[in-house]
Amino acid sequence: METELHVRVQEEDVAIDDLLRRARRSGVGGIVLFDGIVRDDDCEALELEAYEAAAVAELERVARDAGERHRLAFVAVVHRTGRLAVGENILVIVAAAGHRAEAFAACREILEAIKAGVPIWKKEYGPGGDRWVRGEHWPAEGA
Amino acid sequence: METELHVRVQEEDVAIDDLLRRARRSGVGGIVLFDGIVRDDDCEALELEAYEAAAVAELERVARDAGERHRLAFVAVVHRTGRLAVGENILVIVAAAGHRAEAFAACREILEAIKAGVPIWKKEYGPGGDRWVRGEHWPAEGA
Amino acid sequence: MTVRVRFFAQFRERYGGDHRVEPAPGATVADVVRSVAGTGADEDSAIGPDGALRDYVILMRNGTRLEHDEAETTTVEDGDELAVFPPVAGG
Amino acid sequence: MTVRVRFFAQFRERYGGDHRVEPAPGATVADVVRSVAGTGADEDSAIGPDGALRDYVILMRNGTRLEHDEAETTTVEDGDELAVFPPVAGG
Repeated sequence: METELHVRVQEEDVAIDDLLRRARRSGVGGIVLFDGIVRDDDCEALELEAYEAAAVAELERVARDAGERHRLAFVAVVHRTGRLAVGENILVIVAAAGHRAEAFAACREILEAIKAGVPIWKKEYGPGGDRWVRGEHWPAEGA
Repeated sequence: METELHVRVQEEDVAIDDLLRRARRSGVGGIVLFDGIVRDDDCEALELEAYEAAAVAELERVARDAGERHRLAFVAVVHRTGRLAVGENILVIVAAAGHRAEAFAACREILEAIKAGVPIWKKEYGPGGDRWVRGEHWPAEGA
Repeated sequence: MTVRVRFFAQFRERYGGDHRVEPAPGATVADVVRSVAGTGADEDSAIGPDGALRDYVILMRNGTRLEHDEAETTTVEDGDELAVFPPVAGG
Repeated sequence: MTVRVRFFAQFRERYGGDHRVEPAPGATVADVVRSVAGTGADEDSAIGPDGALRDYVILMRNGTRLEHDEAETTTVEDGDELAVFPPVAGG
């Protein structure tokens, strides 16, 4: 089964309903969607910056790999850039498979791969000023 | 944190966009949604039957337990009944948490608990006639 | 004394979905179910030819699950709702 | 020979996002990056006071990652696009 891919890096919001509509297709029994949003913890807004050409290429590779490994019918990865307010979508991943186990595994693996290696950065704007977020894969101090 | 619950057993389709809108709230950084749909493998339609009062009570217990265990801000579980065509939503679960790991774990646990113990049954209508689906927790032959 | 007995899925098709029965005082949950479902030799009957509930049959009394041995010893009360169904298959 | 050098995130703020440089023949990737970024004593500089790339700095040449030792030995070619950035933080 060829996996249909929808991969974007964009400023506009994500049309989640459209993605789910496209995911409902022959052979699909389970769809898992991840929606990452701007949390109000310690910031009022985020600014997202991407090395766009490299980010798109890497997202496509990640989506294609997961699609093959988990025999997905459809996978969507949409990562936003620009300034985003609290509560806005940052990243939406949709994985559509025959059964739930593959859809869950694929969605999670795509998310972890994005956090590990896709060239996108976040700057937090808060009451105490602004700061670049150190991703989870920033090397330990002194490393 | 008190988890807000939205639990329904209903014939109408699920307003997924509304559920996601409600899930985007203070403290939430990750939302995981599962959408189970009628697969075209070996059936043309499903008929879903529920022991409604008991099913709602059990879904509420499952949702509340997952909400507490994973400190969810919001959880929705909507299970449909009645006749559903290929491609229609059967079940939608939404789990909204501060971080992705809790949202994924909660969504999956709710789904497995539903498959194990909520009194809802499926009848498949296909070219070869109709048959009641034996759930995954049907005892082995001779057990 | 009136007790409601509900069947679901294949049992609903076989026995009807909703029954009101008036059991004698001292009747157990299993007695009441047998009074509606009778016994059957084929596998799809809720009760086997020996009068025992099939192993896979699930029972609820007022929304709470009852094991088969409890069903044989628990006496029904006025207004009880009993539910009889096969293993679930939702999701 | 023209080479494009791009910086992202905190390095973009410090060095500017997009540079066109005309390196001498035989210049390595690291030479070209140093020619734009210079050296810095503070931790947020891409290059340390010794002229070496900070350990955490990531380099790409035409979309492909380059290890730091490769950057010291790989000579640039006309039309190359180099990218210099900190560890990613998307998702």
